[in-house]
Amino acid sequence: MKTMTYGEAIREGMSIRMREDDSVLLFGEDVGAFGGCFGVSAGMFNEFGERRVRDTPISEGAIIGTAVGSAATGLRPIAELMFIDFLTVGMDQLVNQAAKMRYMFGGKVSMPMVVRLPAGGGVSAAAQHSQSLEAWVTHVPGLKVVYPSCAQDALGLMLSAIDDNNPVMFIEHKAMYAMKGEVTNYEPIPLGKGDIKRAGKDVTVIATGKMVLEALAAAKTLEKEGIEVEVLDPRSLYPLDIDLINKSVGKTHRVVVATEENKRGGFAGEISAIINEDMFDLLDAPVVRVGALNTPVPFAPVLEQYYLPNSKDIIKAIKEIV
Amino acid sequence: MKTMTYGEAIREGMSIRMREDDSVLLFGEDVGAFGGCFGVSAGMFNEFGERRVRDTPISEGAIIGTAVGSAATGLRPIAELMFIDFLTVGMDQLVNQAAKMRYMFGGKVSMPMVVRLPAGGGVSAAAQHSQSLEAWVTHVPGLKVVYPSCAQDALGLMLSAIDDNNPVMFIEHKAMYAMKGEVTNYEPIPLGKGDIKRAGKDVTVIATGKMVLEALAAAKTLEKEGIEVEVLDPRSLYPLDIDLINKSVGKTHRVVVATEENKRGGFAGEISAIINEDMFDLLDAPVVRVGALNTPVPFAPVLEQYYLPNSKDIIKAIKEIV
Amino acid sequence: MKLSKDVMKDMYLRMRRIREFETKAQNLFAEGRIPGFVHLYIGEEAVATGVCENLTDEDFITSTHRGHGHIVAKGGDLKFMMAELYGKATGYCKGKGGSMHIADRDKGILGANGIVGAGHNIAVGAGLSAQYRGTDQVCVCFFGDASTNQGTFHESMNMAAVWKLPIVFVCENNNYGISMSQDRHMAIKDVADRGAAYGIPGVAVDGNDVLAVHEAAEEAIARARKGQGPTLLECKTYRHRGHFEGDAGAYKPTEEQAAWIKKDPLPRFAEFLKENKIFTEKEIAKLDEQVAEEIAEAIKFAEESPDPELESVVQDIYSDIVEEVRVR
Amino acid sequence: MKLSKDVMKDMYLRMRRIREFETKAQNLFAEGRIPGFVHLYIGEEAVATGVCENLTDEDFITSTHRGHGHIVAKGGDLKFMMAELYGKATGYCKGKGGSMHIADRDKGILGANGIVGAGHNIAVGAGLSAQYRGTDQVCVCFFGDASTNQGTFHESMNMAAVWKLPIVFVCENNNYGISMSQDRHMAIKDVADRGAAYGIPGVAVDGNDVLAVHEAAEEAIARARKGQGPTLLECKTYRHRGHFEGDAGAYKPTEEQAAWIKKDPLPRFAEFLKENKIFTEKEIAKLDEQVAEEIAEAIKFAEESPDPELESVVQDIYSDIVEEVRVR
Ligand SMILES: Cc1ncc(C[n+]2csc(CCOP(=O)(O)OP(=O)(O)O)c2C)c(N)n1
Ligand SMILES: Cc1ncc(C[n+]2csc(CCOP(=O)(O)OP(=O)(O)O)c2C)c(N)n1
Ligand SMILES: [Mg+2]
Ligand SMILES: [Mg+2]
Repeated sequence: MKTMTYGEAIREGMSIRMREDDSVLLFGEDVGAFGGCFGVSAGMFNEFGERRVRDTPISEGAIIGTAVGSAATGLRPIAELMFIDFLTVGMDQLVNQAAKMRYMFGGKVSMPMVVRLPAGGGVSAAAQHSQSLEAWVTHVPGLKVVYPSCAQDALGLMLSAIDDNNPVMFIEHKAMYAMKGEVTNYEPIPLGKGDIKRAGKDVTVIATGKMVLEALAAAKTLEKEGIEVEVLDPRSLYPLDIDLINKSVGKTHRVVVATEENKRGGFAGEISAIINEDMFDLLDAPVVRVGALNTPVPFAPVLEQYYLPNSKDIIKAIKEIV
Repeated sequence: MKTMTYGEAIREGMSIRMREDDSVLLFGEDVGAFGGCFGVSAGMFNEFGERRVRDTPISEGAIIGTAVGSAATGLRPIAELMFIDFLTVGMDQLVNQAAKMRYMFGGKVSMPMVVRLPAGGGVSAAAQHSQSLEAWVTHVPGLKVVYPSCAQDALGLMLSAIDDNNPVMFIEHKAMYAMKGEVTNYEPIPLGKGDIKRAGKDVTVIATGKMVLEALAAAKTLEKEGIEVEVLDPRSLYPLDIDLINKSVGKTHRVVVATEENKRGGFAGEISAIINEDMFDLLDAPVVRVGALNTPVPFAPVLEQYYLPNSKDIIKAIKEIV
Repeated sequence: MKLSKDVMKDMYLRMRRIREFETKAQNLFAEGRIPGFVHLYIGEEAVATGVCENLTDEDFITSTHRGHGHIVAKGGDLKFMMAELYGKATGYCKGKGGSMHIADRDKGILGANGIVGAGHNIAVGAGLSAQYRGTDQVCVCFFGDASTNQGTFHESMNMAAVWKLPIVFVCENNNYGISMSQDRHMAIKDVADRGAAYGIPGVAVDGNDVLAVHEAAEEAIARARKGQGPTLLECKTYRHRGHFEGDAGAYKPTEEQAAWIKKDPLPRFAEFLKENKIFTEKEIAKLDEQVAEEIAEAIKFAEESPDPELESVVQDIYSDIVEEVRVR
Repeated sequence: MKLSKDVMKDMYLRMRRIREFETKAQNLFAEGRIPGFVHLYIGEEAVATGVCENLTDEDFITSTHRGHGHIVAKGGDLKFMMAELYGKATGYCKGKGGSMHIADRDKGILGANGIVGAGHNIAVGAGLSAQYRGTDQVCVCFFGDASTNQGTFHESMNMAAVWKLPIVFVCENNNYGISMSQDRHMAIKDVADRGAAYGIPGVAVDGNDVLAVHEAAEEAIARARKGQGPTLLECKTYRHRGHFEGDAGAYKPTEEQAAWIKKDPLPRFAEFLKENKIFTEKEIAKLDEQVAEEIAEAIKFAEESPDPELESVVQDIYSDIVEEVRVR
């Protein structure tokens, strides 16, 4: 057992595979000697050299395109976008190329690539550096999407993401990089397997990323009031562990979905819709979503804290339905 | 009363405002003398000249950026992307600039711009020219989104879109351009007002774009079996006419949501989630979504027809819940 | 004359194949046998041919919406190509791709592409991959004049230059992006001049002269193989047809068209072969016949092939997940 | 010496204001009084000043993440700027934008911008608007060397050139994009050479010499006003600090730093003013004092201003829709 931060776990996952397999490489803006904007790749340049840990010009389209072209021709690239917000300038290579190439080409090309996407708010980075955009990528057939909420999952999911022969979006919450956690397991965590972070019988909170921590905090508070909250972290947004959700809903009959996205049109809506569609008879109450306000992310700390969903919102939502 | 095609109605809407207001202009790839890839702007170059109907180089980012910069400085631009699929190359200007500028700048700038987005499948244009991407834009605070399903709505919504002081995404279904419809009203249709395209008491089908036609076809078929289908076309996806949905659900207690998007992560999920959250007690059955398969859009006509949702799928969905 | 007779013959065959394939595709589209969008390469055959003659199956190309010519020139199978245009199960993409998405990984063909400018980026990846793996593979990136206004062009040229990647950027300057003539879409005459912005050579050649293209491409490809980095090669040419089938091309002035038809690369090369006594009129006619047969066979193959099975629609998205057939 | 004493004074004041504003911002950030990301303009003052001295309030600028200098030079209000850095209700953006999003529509400031390269595109729109409305307004687009590798740069330069828009593209070449030095992010020495790719003039000047910048900008702006189209103006300069506060800038060689500190534009211009007897040492000290007071006042204003009301968070998204305060 080892204690490491979320950021270190991501680095460790990349490094393990890079030691084993020369076809794995990392590139992005300032990921080299600088160590990445958030220090996630610190030290990797020294270990692997500039051939394999590669700084790029500021050209997100070409960064993702480089991943696409190299994945199609024998490498297993990991591309880092400095912020998920910059997907907006590299979206075409991701959506119209990476995601669709295997299909458009009749299954005859493989696309083993990982795109690292630091997301989320809480650091006063304002509207263009704080977004949660998982709903865009989960909507795109051909992409897989993961979002770890702790160091252990970050490590295991990174291993799986690199091993996968499809484009995997690896979402990282930037406010979690420094959070420590125990890592006991160095095996890949299969994509599509969710995890019960805390068992409970009264209500299921399905939460992703940093909202898992908020959900756990809410559970702790409500425990004192005798409400037993089950916290379910899907970990993979696609493929989604619908079986696990089904099992949990079958037990609690009440669901809150908590994500950091703008509530309108978020991935939380997809989860809610799936539950409604497939598990309607299991429900004793409406599925309630907890998300961020439907505004761009504001700068001022007081506003941003108000904007972001938190454990209090989750508690309020739970109390509405239990 | 006048009969015109969906495409002509869009043109008429643009032309009416361009005749009245010199600050309105249209630009995009081949929208000039060529008349646009689908002929929608045919004749406008002759009427308004190259100053106001302007061909651009192939630079979607700069096209939307030109709309942003000119809207912020006194014009009311209409930008055309040839296909909604090309949003992928112009996404930043839309999402990080157009949508957020008013907010980031404390409300001190106006952004009266329209982006025309030809969408949808059915013409064997394959994976990169057939997508339905409304879920991406409805998820973005700061954007408004409309999607007309007939000539009358296309005209009225275009007038409102141009009049609006916010960025409005004007989604057009490319397979509907040649469809004729009656136009009786030359007034703007307010954004946020849905329309009951057919009244019924047994089930509500909320449908958008071309799926409204499929819903109407389904309603006609089911009429013979004694099932009275209400077809609700929100017309604006944001702002969304939740009151109208509430009224209809309060009457029918059963809902099918039909959109042409990939089902996973589509805007239909948002509608389903809203209904679940706010109208749970009105529901007698799960909200069922009808969408396209979760695959890229295939080329071969047989595959594409199978991929696309249609009236039969709607009928099947309705029969599951009535 | 440094090119062998065999190479000459091979180039003539490739050009002829493209012309014949496209002419037939044109007719088949008009007859309604081919659905969707079809962008023909007629008039530009010398570019793909002159370039690809210098490549092996190990080398890569990225292509465009106007991809048939590149794919034929790079050795794509005519039967699988035609079947794909028809949307048949036997096509290169099992009917899922169509004209704009034909690819053949084994031949290094990284796909036609419906997104203008997307191939630029993909080429950087292929070039990096070749360099990283230490092979002498080269990637040729084909694209049109108007696509060089897309941001992807710029980012890719810059990245390839900085990393000295083994890429040849081949601009097929046919003077138009749909209806936009070059003088309306850029304020310079030679796309080749854009090379200077990245510190790489920019070369402009007569794109209707297959020998000139061959020579310039040979040099650029050799440079790339030697690790000296990318080249921007502009080939001035012309498309005889409209942008896609269905476009009458009213924006192309009649005199301009006539002037370019006179420079048609195919009769021009045939003339050259005859004048230099490399082939007789008769030998050429025989090659033409051979090609006509190949294409006829490809059409027969396509016509007789079955439509894809409906269930196949949900396959080939992921390597390991098959979507539900009917999710509604 | 063609510039009047008044202009000289004004330029000195603007440069001094930027330096003082930034130095104080640096300290306040270190003390934890300013949240978020802060990118300082220290060392580059001559660029914004030399350029903006030629502009009126009617003219537009687009800016970057490193925007304070541009905004001060264009006449932005120091109090509202500082209050915005603090995230206060009285800030330019009511606390919603912060350092990277300050704008002032009335002064033609179309916003700092957190997306590298986004301003390029917006400038095209402002330029088109000026031309379309038949005014003689000009838009100056400020951006860094590394941003010229973004596709937006290319698309915007091309479109502005084709349409002959009244835009001056001002590249602040400080030799770095975060930790990437120019020789690692592009394969050319002068960004100005990129102008040729669009058929427009590319001019490189000493960006630490405010008079040189002023002169080159004057010419480019005059060209733009006369309808002769855009210019690419490269100003070679250096940032004294790290990329953002918190970055120690270990990638900047010590000798390089020392050499540039010697060329610091502010003492250099002060020296010039004294040597040429335009101002005495004392007069300059007085100007410095005046500026120090202005900034102190701005800080006081910011400190004493209230935080934004929580309810304001849902305002200003749309012109006509206010979102629910708590949607959960
Ligand atoms: C991103 C994008 N924008 C626009 C289009 C529509 N489009 C297809 S081909 C074309 C013109 C391309 O011109 P050029 O690059 O010169 O190639 P050519 O057709 O002349 O071979 C356009 C605008 C597209 N497919 N993708
Ligand atoms: C699209 C995008 N990519 C990357 C970043 C992260 N980033 C912010 S500033 C910067 C470097 C910019 O360098 P340059 O353009 O030279 O400006 P400078 O900071 O030197 O003034 C980077 C990579 C960003 N904000 N936006
Ligand atoms: Mg062309
Ligand atoms: Mg710089």
